[in-house]
Amino acid sequence: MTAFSAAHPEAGGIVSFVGKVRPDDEVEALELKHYAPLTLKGMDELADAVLARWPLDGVLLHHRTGTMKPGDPIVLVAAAARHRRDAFEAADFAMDHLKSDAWFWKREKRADGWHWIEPRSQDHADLARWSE
Amino acid sequence: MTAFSAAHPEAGGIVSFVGKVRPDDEVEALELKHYAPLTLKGMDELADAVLARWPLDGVLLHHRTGTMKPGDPIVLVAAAARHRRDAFEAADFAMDHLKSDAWFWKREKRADGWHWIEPRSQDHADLARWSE
Amino acid sequence: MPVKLVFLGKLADLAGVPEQDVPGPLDWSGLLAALPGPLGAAVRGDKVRLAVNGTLLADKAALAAHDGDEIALLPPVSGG
Amino acid sequence: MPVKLVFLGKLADLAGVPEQDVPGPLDWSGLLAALPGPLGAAVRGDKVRLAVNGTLLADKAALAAHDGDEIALLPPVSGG
Repeated sequence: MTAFSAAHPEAGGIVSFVGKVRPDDEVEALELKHYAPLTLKGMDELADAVLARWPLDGVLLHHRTGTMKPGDPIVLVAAAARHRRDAFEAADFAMDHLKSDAWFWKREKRADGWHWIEPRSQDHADLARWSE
Repeated sequence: MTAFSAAHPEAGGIVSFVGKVRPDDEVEALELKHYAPLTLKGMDELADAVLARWPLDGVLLHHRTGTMKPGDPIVLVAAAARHRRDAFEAADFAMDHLKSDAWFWKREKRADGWHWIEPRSQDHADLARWSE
Repeated sequence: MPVKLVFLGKLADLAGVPEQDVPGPLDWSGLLAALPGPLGAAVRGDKVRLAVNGTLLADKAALAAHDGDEIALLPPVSGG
Repeated sequence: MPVKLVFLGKLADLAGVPEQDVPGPLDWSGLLAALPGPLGAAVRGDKVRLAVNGTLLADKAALAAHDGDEIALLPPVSGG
């Protein structure tokens, strides 16, 4: 984030979001898989869509894959803009899209083994806000 | 921010906003003054209002005073929450209030001397969103 | 120990100083008498508010300050 | 150089392996013939999509892969 801020000295404000693997006593580990040809292309397209929708000085999307523990950081989104409203909306939009329609598959390890995760209905509701 | 994140391990996400003195070729310096008995009390009340309005694990409000240069960081707001929607809204709300109705007075130094700054009409419009 | 006046924002420019001591007790007319010219005119205006010891006054004319009190003279804020 | 199948998400569990090579050329019926049991049933379902060399197919039945191609078998995403 320090480098991102320094790279955009002309921005009046930077909004960032750090998401962590949700703490849950029953979850021992989270594994997140991607398929690079689709996942990376999808994230590039998301960044382009964000830059096209708001007047930004820059946007950063970073997502971890592999095996993580509850509480570990998993995603970082940042948007730098001259006006803070644009930066807030852009980061919010990017997170809603990353959480629900990005090309990731994840599973949780519980006491009885691994379980694949479906998107939460809240994620789809969050996403629908942007197509009004 | 690292300390704030570590202090709230139970939070699923942290939204932060860093505001900088807006770069402007005609502005040589910005001076921001406060009146501690009102400014600090007002920021405490704002933090309480944010915590009362959203289910957060924590909120951080930090504002510099004194003389700064364009591009310098001036304000940091962060909100940690289990659900990212709450963290986004809380940080956005806190910034709108800090920018328009916090007890700060500021003036800019231009080629022809110092000029006191009035709140922008956009700041009042941002604030009005929260009383709908 | 007098009453301390604290001038914020552009009022400090008009006063020429950030703070000024005046003898107490001090009411609204006494305050205006202590602030001559453009400074007094500005303080009289609707946009300037007063706080005594950190508490805003709902009605400036109700000012009643005593020795040791601090009166802040507050023009409209610029925001952060 | 055969056609490479890449199984994502729970399809990798059903396949027992993350990747599998099959001889090309490969069309939709050939793909199903190469995927027995529950794996084939899952791939046949509406929720599973196919991508060839990183491009999604609008219609799975239009699959036409050749030696050296990579077919990704994609169950619904979990999101990030």
